[in-house]
Amino acid sequence: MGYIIIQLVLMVGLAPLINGIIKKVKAFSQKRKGAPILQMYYDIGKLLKKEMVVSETSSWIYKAAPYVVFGSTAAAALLVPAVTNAGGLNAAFSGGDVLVLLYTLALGRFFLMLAGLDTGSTFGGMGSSREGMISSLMEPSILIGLFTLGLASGSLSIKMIMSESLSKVCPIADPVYIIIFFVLVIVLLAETCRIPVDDPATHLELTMVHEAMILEYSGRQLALMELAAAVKQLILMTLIVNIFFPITAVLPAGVPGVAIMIILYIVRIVLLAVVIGVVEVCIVKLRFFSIPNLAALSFILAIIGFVNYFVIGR
Amino acid sequence: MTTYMDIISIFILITSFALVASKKITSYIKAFRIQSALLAMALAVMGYFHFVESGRIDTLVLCALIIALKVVYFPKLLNKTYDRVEHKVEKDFFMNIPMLILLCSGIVIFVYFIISGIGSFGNEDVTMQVVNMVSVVLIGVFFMITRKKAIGQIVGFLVVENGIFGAVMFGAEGMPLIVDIGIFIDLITGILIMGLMVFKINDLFDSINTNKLRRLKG
Amino acid sequence: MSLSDNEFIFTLSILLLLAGAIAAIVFSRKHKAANIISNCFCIGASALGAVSVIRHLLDGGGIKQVFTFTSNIPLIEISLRYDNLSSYFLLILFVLTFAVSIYSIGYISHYYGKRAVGVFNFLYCSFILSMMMVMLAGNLITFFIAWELMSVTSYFLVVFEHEKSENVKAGTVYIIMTHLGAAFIMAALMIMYALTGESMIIGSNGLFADIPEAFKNLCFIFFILGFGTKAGIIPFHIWLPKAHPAASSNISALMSGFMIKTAIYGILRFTLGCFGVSEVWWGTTILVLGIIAAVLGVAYALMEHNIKRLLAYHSIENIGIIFIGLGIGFLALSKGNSFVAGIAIAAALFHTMNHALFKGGLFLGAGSIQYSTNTKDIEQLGGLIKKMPLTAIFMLCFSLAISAIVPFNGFVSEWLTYQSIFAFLSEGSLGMDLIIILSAAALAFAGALAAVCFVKLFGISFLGLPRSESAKAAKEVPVTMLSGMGILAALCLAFGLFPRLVLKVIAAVTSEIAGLSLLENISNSTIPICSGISIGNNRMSMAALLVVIVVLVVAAIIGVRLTGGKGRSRGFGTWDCGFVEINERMQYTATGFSKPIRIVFRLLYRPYRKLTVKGEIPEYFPDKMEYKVGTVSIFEKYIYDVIIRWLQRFSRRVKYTVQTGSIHMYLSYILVTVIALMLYGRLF
Amino acid sequence: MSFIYLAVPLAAVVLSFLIKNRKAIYGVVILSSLITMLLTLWLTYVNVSGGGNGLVLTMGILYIDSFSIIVLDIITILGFFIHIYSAGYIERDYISGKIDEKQVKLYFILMNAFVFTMLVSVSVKNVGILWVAIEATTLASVFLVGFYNKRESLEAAWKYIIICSVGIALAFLGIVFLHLSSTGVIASPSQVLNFTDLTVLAKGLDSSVLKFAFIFILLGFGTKVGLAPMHTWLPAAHSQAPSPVSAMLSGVLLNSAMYGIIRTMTIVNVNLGSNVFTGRLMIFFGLLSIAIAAIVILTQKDYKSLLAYSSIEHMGVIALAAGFFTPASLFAALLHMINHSFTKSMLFLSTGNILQKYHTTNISRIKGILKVLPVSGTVFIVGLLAIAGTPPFGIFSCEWNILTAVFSGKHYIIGSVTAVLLAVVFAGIVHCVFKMFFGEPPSEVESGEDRIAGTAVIVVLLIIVAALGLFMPDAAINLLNNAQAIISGGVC
Repeated sequence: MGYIIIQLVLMVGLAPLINGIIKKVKAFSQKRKGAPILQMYYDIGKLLKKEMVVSETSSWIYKAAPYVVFGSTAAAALLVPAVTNAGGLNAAFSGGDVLVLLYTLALGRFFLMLAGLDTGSTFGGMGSSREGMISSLMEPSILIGLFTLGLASGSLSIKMIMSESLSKVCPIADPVYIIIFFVLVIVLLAETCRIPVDDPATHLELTMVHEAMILEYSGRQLALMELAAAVKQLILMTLIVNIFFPITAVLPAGVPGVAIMIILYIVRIVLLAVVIGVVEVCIVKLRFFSIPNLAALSFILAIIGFVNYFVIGR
Repeated sequence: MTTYMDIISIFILITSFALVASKKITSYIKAFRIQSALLAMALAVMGYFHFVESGRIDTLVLCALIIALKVVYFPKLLNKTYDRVEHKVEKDFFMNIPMLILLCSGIVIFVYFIISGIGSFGNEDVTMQVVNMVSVVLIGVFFMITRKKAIGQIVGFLVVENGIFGAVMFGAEGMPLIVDIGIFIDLITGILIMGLMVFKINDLFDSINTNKLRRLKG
Repeated sequence: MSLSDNEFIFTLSILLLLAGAIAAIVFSRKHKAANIISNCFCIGASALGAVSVIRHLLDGGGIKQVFTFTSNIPLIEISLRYDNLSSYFLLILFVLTFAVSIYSIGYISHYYGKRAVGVFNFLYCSFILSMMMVMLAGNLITFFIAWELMSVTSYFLVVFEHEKSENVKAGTVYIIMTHLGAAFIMAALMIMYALTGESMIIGSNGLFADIPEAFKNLCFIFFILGFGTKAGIIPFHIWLPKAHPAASSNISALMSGFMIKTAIYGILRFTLGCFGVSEVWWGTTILVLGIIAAVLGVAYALMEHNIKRLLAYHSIENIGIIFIGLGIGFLALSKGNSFVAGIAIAAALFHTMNHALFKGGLFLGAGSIQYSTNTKDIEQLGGLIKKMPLTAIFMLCFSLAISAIVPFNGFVSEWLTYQSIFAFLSEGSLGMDLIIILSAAALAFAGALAAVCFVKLFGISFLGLPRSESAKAAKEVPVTMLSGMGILAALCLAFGLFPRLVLKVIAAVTSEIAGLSLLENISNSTIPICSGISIGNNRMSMAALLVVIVVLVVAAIIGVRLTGGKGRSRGFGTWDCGFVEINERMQYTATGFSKPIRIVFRLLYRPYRKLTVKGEIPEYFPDKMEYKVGTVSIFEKYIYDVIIRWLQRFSRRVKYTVQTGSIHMYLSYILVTVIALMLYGRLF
Repeated sequence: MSFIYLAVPLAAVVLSFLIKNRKAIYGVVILSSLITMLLTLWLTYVNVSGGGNGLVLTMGILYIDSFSIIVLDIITILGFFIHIYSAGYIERDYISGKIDEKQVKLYFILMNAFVFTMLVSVSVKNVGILWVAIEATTLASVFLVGFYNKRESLEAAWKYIIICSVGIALAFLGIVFLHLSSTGVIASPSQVLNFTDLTVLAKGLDSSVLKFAFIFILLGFGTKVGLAPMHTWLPAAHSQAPSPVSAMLSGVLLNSAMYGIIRTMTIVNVNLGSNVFTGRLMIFFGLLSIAIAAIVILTQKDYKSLLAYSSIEHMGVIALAAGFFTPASLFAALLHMINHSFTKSMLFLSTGNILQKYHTTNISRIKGILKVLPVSGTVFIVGLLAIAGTPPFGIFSCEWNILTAVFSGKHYIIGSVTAVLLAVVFAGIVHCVFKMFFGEPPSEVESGEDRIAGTAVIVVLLIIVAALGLFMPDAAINLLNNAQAIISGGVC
């Protein structure tokens, strides 16, 4: 039970920080001072108190969407254990595996896209249609990637996958793992609307996807939406760090061990965030219709990883 | 006796060639008349022998019928029809005469090849006659194909009948009389109906060129 | 003969359906009476039937004889009997019929005084009856008779609104395709009979299994061709998107919800039930066909803006998903892997049930939309959620279910399919891992695209501003129609939350047709009230997940209240960038919504755009401009049209070269035939 | 005395020649056809009750056994229905001024003469007389074909008489050969050309001549049956004749010609001791007819000639089934004869109703039949489904039997080809004809059924056809089995 609380707190509490770090990295690269790392916490706090402007066109879908999106994303967060010692793994919500994770996120996305269409604003429609295309293009590669990992660990449940890579000395050295790692990174960038797929920083209608869908939102609804997006991003990052860069070192049992574990987890996440920030700095945003090439790349990678698994993996 | 029959059957065959070779309607009606006459002659001889041997007169009756119908009546009817309906003279056949002759002789050779393959008719010596008669039948059909005018087709049909009748006469002795009578009844009605229809065709299409009857296709 | 007796109840339900058909004709003068009475008969019949088959399945099943009639014409023998497989499909049929008949009571009311309602209901009842007969067919000829009756009745239902010529065309395409398929089926049945002399297909005493391999393969090909046409797998699908929109919605619900499933039944019955799977390539074929159908079906659906045609294409997709399950099952069987086979076939059967529920529901929903706005074009709709809230909720449920989104039933069956694929891969013994993983990818892709497509369907037609007067004037549909949809929606959720209820039933089927034990493999004691499934270490419990989500949502609400206090909110128009106020013309259209995908897959869609400018000097003074965008169905353009054109040209040529009208030609035919035959007689 | 039924149509001919009053003629012909039907049905009853291979009645050259009885019943029963229908049909034509009093007379005279000739053709045992009778059917019906004296009908009639006469003439050549082949074994002149005796003596016949006899007879009678490529007269005649006559031609006449072929086939097969020789020919012509019909039907513009082609197709099926010459296939062939006759006559009669409403046989000019003629339209569409082999109608059940026989004979390719061709025929019929039934009828056509009798007739026929699919009186089955035994066993 304690672990579940920790998990929830970690996921929801840590999520805004990531954006802060990434923004900071970018600002640094541009010789700017940039917003404080905790800026997003301030924003959310502010938004929660602000008045909402609700479009008269919209229906209950629009009002329900933030809660459904947040709820489903948080539930998905419970599926991905952040603390990967024995207790943490067991405490992870056992009612689902990788597929449930994907389709729970899909529930959130479904409502997000509906909310985009609900206000009757052109931006919303545009955003949802683009989101739809990107997500559906990414779906096969993420699935094959996770399947391959599942095959390597003999089960599709995230817990088993993670413990499998715990049992390895250095999973990222395994060719299969390294390929799938790249797949998941591409998926991460695409799913969380980062450069090169989307630029969360702009509100230029030519580029925006996620921002377009939630354009009409304000106040607490916007806060929930933003938070949910951050949590989703954190989920994918957690998958990456815990599968490819597990803590294989032996730790003291009990509270101190867990504490160390949590700290190490945060450290790894922060490092990954920095990496993502660097990536975002180094590459430019793709033309929207060259995103399929990216998807194709990830798909091919995933297939190669899969084949690799069957050729050398066993 | 047999040789005599052979000779007559050959003559019948030759008349059918003449039929094919003749250009004008009147001339091939004439040819048909000669052919029927030859048939009647053969029958007369045969009937005479029958009468002498077994007192049967049915053959003679048939002979009389043939003379009455095929030698006298039908040619007359056809000529009358022709006078009534035909106003303009137009080319009546699809191929030129030599071609037709060649094809007909081809038919005769073919039939000979086929029939000679058949082992034996009850008695060997009718083969020749059967060959001739079958070729007469086929030539008749061929004649119908090559002539455009309705009358030509009637004549061709009559020639076919002649051939069949000849086949009966030469080959198949002792066909029951009732069958022959039936054949004749059919023949008469058939020819009458056809003659009637020639008039109708002439009325509706103002020509007896059956090649113009091409509305019902597909 | 008491109510405790299953056969008796069953016979009763058949009789009720007959009574419904007759009543429809009897009362055909009074439209309302005819409709209500015959539909009530259908409701009663389906309820009784459902009870009896459920009891049959839970009692452990076996074979029950319902009716036998032996004509003294040789080979003509009608035998109606049912075993577990039939009763499972019958269960689907009855559930669907129950809901649809309730719905029809209200729906058909828009025919009153306009059309021959009596005839319609007569056809409706006999259609259901014929589908029942297909399931009940005990021997070959009964199966074929029922099959043809089903096609014919559905044909007449498709062309029922025959003023529109496109409906008649659709019907023609439909019946021709399905009859050509039937010819193949007939040939296969003939071969089966000729080789064995056995005609019983339910409870056949295993004679069919001894058919030599070559003939089994031939029959399999014929069955795939024949049943594939009915199921609408690509490339035999062209009739489906034409016929479904032509039929009235309750009929399309039945056709798409159940009729195309009879093909699944047929494949299971004849290949698995009669032959048993021995060849590896059977499974592969089915799998590949499934992959193609799943992906292309949904891909075409995305481009459609006619609700019912869109749904029809989704039927193709879902048939593809079922085929994927079957294919995996067949492969596993041919490899002797009964564990995987059990899961895969169970997944296929489960998805059959689920698809019947949500696709039936979706068609009913489409019917309701048409009923209150009388249009099928979603570009004309919008904002219906305010006008018809309940319909909207039900449609949302169905959309989530068909997009395989938690916690609805669609997800469960797809999850099972994924699990079978995974389990099969982890056995990893065979060299076709790539096809199998591709099928997994296809499933994922199809699921995602389906989600997009239904966001489009629901978002464009129910959300935003109404795009036409009729959409503005829409009203909520009568309660019967609502309850019809409601039942199905509730079942979708229930089967999602408690899948083991269905799987218990399916276990009886799988154990019967292939001797596969299911429940042991998937049962899981740790997760409460048959909500969860666990295969190996992979667990899934929608009920638990739903609870978690609800808890979190509540938590979020509370948390927001605590931190932000009582939020103030102000209604205002959608942001219009400071220009004129937003109106319906500015909204994103369905065409626009699907444009990115249209562009990405332009190779498949062959999109075209046509701009026609009217006016006396169009290039300078255009009065009127028409801009048309669309896609081309490559199958129709490059396969069917070609074949049809060729056939017609051939036919005309033959007609006019044989039947020239020239009597001389005719006579020469005879002469030539004589000569040829004389040669034959001489030579042979 | 049991052959009295032959006299009744003759009497009808004479009476309708003598009687002046139109209505009276109707009464007479309907009554006479009724009597004929009852007489033959009584004969049938007698025949069935006489055990073994069924009773064989013979009187001079007149002869009846179970096989002929079947065709006989088809002729008389359909004759009855068609006469009832004709009365109304002709009366309507008369009222609408299409035809005059004289033609009405002529119509019924010829109709009864036609029936008479057909009755003769199936109730004699002398092949020569059979030939005479069949030739006579042509002569009797040619004016019925050309009844309306339009250009098309005249053309059709001319083609009909010329082609059929030539064909029949060839058949007679065949008969001559038959006689020649038997000259060795014939004992008494009464046995000459007498198929019962020939079947008994078959073993002694001269095979090589007999083969040619069969070839020519197949050709000749095949012309009358409408086997491709001798079928060419058939579409023209059927599309131009008045609908009842088309019904008579296609439903009844074709069978009596087929009867002749099958009779000869028995002799030949008994003589050769196998059905290879005849079977090849029959199957070839059968498949050819089915194929040509199937292909041509796909783009047919005239619904009556479409039905004619479907007759060609079904005759092909019968020839196919007879060609296989197994008990099952022969049984099925006979069954198919019956079913096809009833279904096809029903269809042609319903086209009569449609024709008199729309005054055209061109499919593209017809719309909304179901609205104009609810009853006959329904009968027609259901009948079309039946003729295309949709269960549960008669055609389906015997096609199923035939195909099963073919497949059980291990002729998988022929079977599959036939199945596909039948499906193509179905496609053609649906594609071409069904659009007539739907849509809005043209304004000038006033809707509503008239001629209650005619409509009643087709409804009754439809009921019969539907019933024949699943039920058949034991007597009939018994009869069919006897006929099948006679054909295959030969000894009677």
